[in-house]
Amino acid sequence: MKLLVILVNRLAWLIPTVFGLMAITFAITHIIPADPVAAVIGENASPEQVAALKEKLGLDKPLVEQFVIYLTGLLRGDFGISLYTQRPISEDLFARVPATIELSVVTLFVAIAAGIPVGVISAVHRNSLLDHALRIFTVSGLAIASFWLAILFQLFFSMYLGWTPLQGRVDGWGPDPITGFFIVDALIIGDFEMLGDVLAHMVLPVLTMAYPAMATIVRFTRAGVLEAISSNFVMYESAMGFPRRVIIWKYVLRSALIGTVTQIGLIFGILIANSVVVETVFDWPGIGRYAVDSILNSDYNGVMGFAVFTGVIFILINALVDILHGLIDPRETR
Amino acid sequence: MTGDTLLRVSDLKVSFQTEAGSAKVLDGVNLTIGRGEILGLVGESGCGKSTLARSVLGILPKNAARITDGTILFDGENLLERNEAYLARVLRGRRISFVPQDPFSSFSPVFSIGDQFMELMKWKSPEITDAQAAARTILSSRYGRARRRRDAERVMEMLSAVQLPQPEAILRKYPHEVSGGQRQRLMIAMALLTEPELIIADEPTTALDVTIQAQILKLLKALAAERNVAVLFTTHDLGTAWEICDRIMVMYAGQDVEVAGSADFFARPNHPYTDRLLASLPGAEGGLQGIPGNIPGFVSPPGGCRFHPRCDLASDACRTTRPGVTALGSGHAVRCHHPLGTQFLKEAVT
Amino acid sequence: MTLEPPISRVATDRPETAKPILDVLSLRKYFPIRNAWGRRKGWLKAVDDVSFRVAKGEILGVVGESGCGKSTLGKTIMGIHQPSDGDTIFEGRSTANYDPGQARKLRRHLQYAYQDPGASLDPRWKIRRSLHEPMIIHQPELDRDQRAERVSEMMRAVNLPETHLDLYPHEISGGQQRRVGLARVLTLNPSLIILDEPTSGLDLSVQATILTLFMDLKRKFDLTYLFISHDLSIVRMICDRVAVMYLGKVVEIGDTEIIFSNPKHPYTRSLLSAVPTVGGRRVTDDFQLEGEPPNPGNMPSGCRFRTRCTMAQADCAKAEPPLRADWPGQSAACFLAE
Amino acid sequence: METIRFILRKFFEDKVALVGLVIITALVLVAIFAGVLATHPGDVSTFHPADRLQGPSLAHFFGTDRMGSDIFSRILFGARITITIAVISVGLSVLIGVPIGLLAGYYNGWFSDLLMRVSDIFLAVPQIVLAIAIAQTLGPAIENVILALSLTYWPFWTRLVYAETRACKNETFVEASVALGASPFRVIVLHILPNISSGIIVRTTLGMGSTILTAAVLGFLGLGPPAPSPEWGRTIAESRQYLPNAWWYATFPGLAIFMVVMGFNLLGDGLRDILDPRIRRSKSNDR
Repeated sequence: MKLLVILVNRLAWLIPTVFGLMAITFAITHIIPADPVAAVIGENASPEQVAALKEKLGLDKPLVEQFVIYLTGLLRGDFGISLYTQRPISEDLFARVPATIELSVVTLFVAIAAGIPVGVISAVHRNSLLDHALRIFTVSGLAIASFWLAILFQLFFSMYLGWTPLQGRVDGWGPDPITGFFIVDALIIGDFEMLGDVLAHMVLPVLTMAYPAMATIVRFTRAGVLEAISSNFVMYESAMGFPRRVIIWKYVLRSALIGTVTQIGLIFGILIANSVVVETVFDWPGIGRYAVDSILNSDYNGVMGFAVFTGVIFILINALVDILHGLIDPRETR
Repeated sequence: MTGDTLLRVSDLKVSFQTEAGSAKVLDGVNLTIGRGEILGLVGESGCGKSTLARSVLGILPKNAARITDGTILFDGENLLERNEAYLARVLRGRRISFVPQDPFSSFSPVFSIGDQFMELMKWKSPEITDAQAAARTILSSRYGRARRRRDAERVMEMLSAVQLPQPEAILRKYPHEVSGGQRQRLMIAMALLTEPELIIADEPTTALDVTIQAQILKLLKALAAERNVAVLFTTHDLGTAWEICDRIMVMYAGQDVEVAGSADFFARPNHPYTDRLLASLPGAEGGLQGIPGNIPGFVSPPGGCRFHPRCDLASDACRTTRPGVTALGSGHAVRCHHPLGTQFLKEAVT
Repeated sequence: MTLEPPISRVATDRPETAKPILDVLSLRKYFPIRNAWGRRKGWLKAVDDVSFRVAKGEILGVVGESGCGKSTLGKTIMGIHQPSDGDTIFEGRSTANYDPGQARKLRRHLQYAYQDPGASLDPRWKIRRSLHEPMIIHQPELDRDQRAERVSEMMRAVNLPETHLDLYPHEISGGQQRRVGLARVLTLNPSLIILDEPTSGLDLSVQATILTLFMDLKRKFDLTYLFISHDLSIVRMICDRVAVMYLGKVVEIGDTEIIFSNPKHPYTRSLLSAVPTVGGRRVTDDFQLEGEPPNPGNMPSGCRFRTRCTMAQADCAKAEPPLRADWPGQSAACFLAE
Repeated sequence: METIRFILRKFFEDKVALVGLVIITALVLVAIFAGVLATHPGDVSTFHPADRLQGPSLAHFFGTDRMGSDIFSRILFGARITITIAVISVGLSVLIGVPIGLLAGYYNGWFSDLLMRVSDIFLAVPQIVLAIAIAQTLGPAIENVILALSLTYWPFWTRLVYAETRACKNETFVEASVALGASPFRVIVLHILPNISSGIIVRTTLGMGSTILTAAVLGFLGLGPPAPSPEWGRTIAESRQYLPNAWWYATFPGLAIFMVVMGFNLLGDGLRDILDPRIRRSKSNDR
C-alpha cells in the first residue's frame, strides 16, 4: 500500500520537475543576455542575415510562444536541430546513449563491488592503520580532477607501458550493433576476441570514473556501518553470541545499505559529471563527448539538448532509486 | 540461596580508557548467584551495574575497557581465562542469555521478527551440543530442514508461554509493528528459547509503563521459577527489585556495598548508603530525604569506601581502606567500617 | 459535562484563600492523522474534552501512562500547542481569542518546566545567557545589572553556585539541569508552573532533593503547580489533588488521599495496583490488568477503557461515561462506579 | 574564548585537519604573493617561443608550456583565479541559499513549499550539467564561470539549511524559547543559526573543494577564462596535444588542483569532527 503511494508520489513529482528543468534551460538560452545568433554566424553578419537566421530558429516570436514551442518539441522527443551539424539533436543523442550507459553501468558495478567491502572493513577496523590508509585513498578520490586522472592513466598505462589501448571504444568497427552495448553484442555473437578488445578499451575509462564513485560509496558505507554498529541490536546480538561475521555482514550491512541506497542518485550525478570529461579524454563516443563537441562548435542547441537529456535521465534514476528504497526498507513499505 | 552456586564473581576490577585518564568503573566487586535464583543488582545510574552485567557476558567494548583483576566463575569455570570464540559460541546465548533494557532498538529494524528468531535458533538451538557449538566453522553452519522444523515448533511453544496472541502473525511482522510490551515479551521468549541457566536482564522494565511493567515482571518471575533459570536483574528501581528478587545487592560508584535477602534488605539495611537510598523513596517514613552531594567521578575516585564523602559516619579508616565483607548471617553481608546494625534498629524504634 | 466538586471540599492543608488560578474548560487538542497520501483520515484525540480547576496554592497532579495525553494537556494549557477547542482561563483571563504570541505575553506568570531541561537549554549558550533571556523578552525595561541581580537571586533559590552560570548545559548533571530549568522560569516571577515529568530520569537520591526543592520554592514564591507525572508514589506524596488520564480523557479526579485509598474508576484501580510497594504485597502475585492501551488514533466506542476493563458491560460501548462528581472530593467517569 | 582554544587544541590533535589547514593557508599566501614568489612573473602574458616545451629544470621548476612560458609561475598565478572563483561563487551561493533555507525551514506555508520545490528542481540535475549550459551561453570569462557556479549552487545550501532548520526547530530548546515568547527573529538568528552554523562551515569548506573541481572542468572544456589565462583546467586541456613527451605540462597543474581540493576536503573533514557538538558532548561525558 505504502509502496504504491511512494510510486505515485514520485511519478507525480516527476512532471513538475521535468517541466521545471525545461523552464530553466529555456531561461538560460532565452533570458540570459547573450546572442546565440551572433555566435553562429559571427560578429560581422549583416542585419538581414541575422534576421533571417532568427526567423529560421524561431527567435523572432514572443518569449511565451517560444517557450510553448520549445516545450511541445521536447515533449515529443524533439530536442531541436544542431546549429553545427544541422541534424536533429535527438538522433545524435540516442545514437550515443548506449556507449555512455555501458560505461556508467560497468563503472557503477566496479565501484559498488569494491566500495562496499572496503567501507565495511574500514568501519570495522575504525581508526586502525588500515582505516587511515583507506581514508587517505578515498579522500584523494574525491579531490582528484577526473580529466587529469584520465590523462595520467593514458600517459602511464597506454603511452608509457603500452598495456591498454589509448582511446576509443574498440579497435575497428566493433560488433554489429544489436543492443548497442558492445559487451552484450560481443557475447551474443560469441566473438570473444572482440569481447577482450572491448574490455581492454574499457579498463582505463572505467577505472577513472570508478575511483571517485567508489570513494563516495566507501564514505557512505563506512558512515552507515559505524552508525549501525553502535546501535543496540548489535549489542544484543553480541550478547546472545551471534557469530561476528553474521552480525556485521548480514545485520549491520543491511541496515547501513538501506540508509545509503538513496545516495546512488548522487553517485550517478558524479558519473554523469565525470563522463563529460572522461569521454573526451578517451574519445569515447557517448553523450558526454557529444556535449563537448557541441561546446567546441558553439552549438547552443546541442549543449541544451545534452542538458535536458541528461537532466531527465538523472531525474528518472533518482525516482527509481527512491522507489527501490521503498521496496527494500520494511519501515517504508509496511 | 537456592541450590548450589551458579555464578561467582570475585574481586572484579574493570577500567575504561578515557580522554581524561583511566576510569576505574568496577573496584573489586563480589557477587554470587545460585541456580534458579533471582538476584537484583540495584544502584543509581553510573554505579557500574551495567558494566558488571556486561563483564559477565564478556561484551565490554574491546578497545576501551580492560578487566584488570578478579575472576568470574560460571559453573566452576573461570570465564576470564576463556577465549572470545569459546565464550561467543558456547556460553553466550546458550548457557547465559540476555534481556536488554530497550526492546525496541534491540531488534534489527530491517528483518522480520520471525527471521530474527530463526537466526537465534540457527546458532543457539538447544539441540546443538556444546561440542558442536565449540567446533563451529564457517562451513558447518548449515541449517538442516529437520532441525529448522523442530526449532520452529519450539519458537511457537515459547511464544504462547510468554502469552503473545497470534504468534504466527507476530513472526511475520517487523519490530516497529508491535507494541513495547509485546517486544519485551519477545525478548524474554528469545532469552528462554535457548534453555539457558542464567539470564542477564539489564533494566528490562525501565522503558515500560507501570501496568505493562507489572505484566512483564509477573511473566519473568513465573517463567524463571518454572524453568529453574537464574536471573541477574539490574535495576535502579527498588520497588521493581522488591517485586521479583530473591536477594538484592546494592552497588555504589563501582563498589558492592551490601547484599541481603529481599525481605531482610528492606527491613534491616546496614550500609549507610542503602539506608539513605531507602529514605529517598517517595513515601519513606520520616519524610523525603535525598543524599546531598554527587556520585564521584571514576577517573580519580575517592579512596577507600567511595561513599565516604557523602557519608555522615565517615572516619579516617573509610578514607583510606576499602571495608572488607562483614557477614551478618542468613546471607546478609555488608562492606562498611561502621555498619548501622543494631544501633540503627534502636534509633528506628525510638 | 459534569462540573467539578466545589473547591471547599478539598483537603485541609489547602490555603484558606483557595480561589481558582486556572480554569480549564472543555479543552481539546486533536492532531490530524494522515494516510499515506497526506489526506486526513481521522483525528488523534490527544486531549479530549478535559475540564478542571486549579486553586491558587495547590498542587494538582496529572497522572497516566505514556500516550495518555498528559504532556499534550500541559503544552496546550501553556499555549505551546494551539487548542482545537475549549478555553483556559488563567488568573481570570481567557486566552481563547488571542493568537499564540499575544496569549504568551498575557501568560507571563504561567510557565512550563520541561521534562528534559538539558534539552530545553540552548546547547551553545552558557547558562547565564539562558537565564537572562526570559527577562530580555518580557521585561526589556530591566538593565543588565538588574537582570543579573535577579539571576543571582534565582540561582540561590535553586541552590546552585553562581560559578555554574559560566558553564554550558552539557557540563552539569541532570539534577543541576533541572535546577537551572526551574531558575529560568522563576525569573519571570510566575504564579503557576506546569511541571512536566519533573523527576523522570533522575536517580532516587537526586529525585528526593529536587522534590524538596519544589516544596521550598512553592512556599518561598507562593507558587501553584500542575504536576504532570507517571510516578504515582511521587504524586501521592506531594499533590493535593490528582487527575488520572486515560487516552486523552480525565477518568478520575479528586483529592489525592481519597483517590489513592478508594479509587472509583477501574483504570485507576489497575494503575494503583501496578505500583510496586516496598515491603507491601507483591504486584506480581495478584496483578490482573491484561493487554495494552488501544491505538489512540482508533479509539473504541463508548468508554475508552472498556476493552481492558474486567467490569465492562454492553452499555459501556454505547456512550462515553461522563465525569460524575458523586462522591465527596472525588469524580469518576464510569457508569459502574458506586 | 575557551571555545576557540578548544578548537585550536583539537586542530593540533587532529593531524589530518592540520595538514588541510596548512595547505589552504599556503594556497592563500601563494595567491596573494604570486607576483613575489613566481620565478617568471611576466609569463602570464608574455611568451618565449624559443623556450617552448622544455622539461623541468632549475630555470623552470615545472618546465615550460607551448608558448615557452614558465609553468611554475603560471600555476602560482592560476591559484589567484582558482581562489577568486571558489570564494566568490561559494560566497554568493551561501548568501543566497542560507537565508532562503532558514526562512523556508522556520515557516510553514505555500511559499516555503514553493521555494523548496524550485531548489529541488535545480538539485534534480547534476550541477555540472546546468553549469555547462549557463557558461556556454554566457561565453568564456571568469565572471561567467562565477555566475554559472553560483546560479547552480545556491539550491544546495537552501536544501541543507532547510533540513537543518527543520530539525533544529523540533529541538526542545527552540520550542522552549518560543514558549517563553521569543520573536521569530530572535529564535532564528540567536538560536537556530548558531546551532546549525557548524554544519554550514563544514559544508562551505567541502564546497570550496568541489567548486574548484567543477571550475577546473569548465576550464578544461574551454568554458573558463580564455587564453592566455593560466587557469589550471585550461592548461591541462592545452597540454593534451603535447603528450606523452611534455608530461610535466599536464602533471603539475593537475597536481595543484589535487593538492588544493585535498586541502579543503581534509580541512572540512577535520572541522566536522571538531565542530560537531554531539561529539564534543559525548567526549566530555565519557566515563
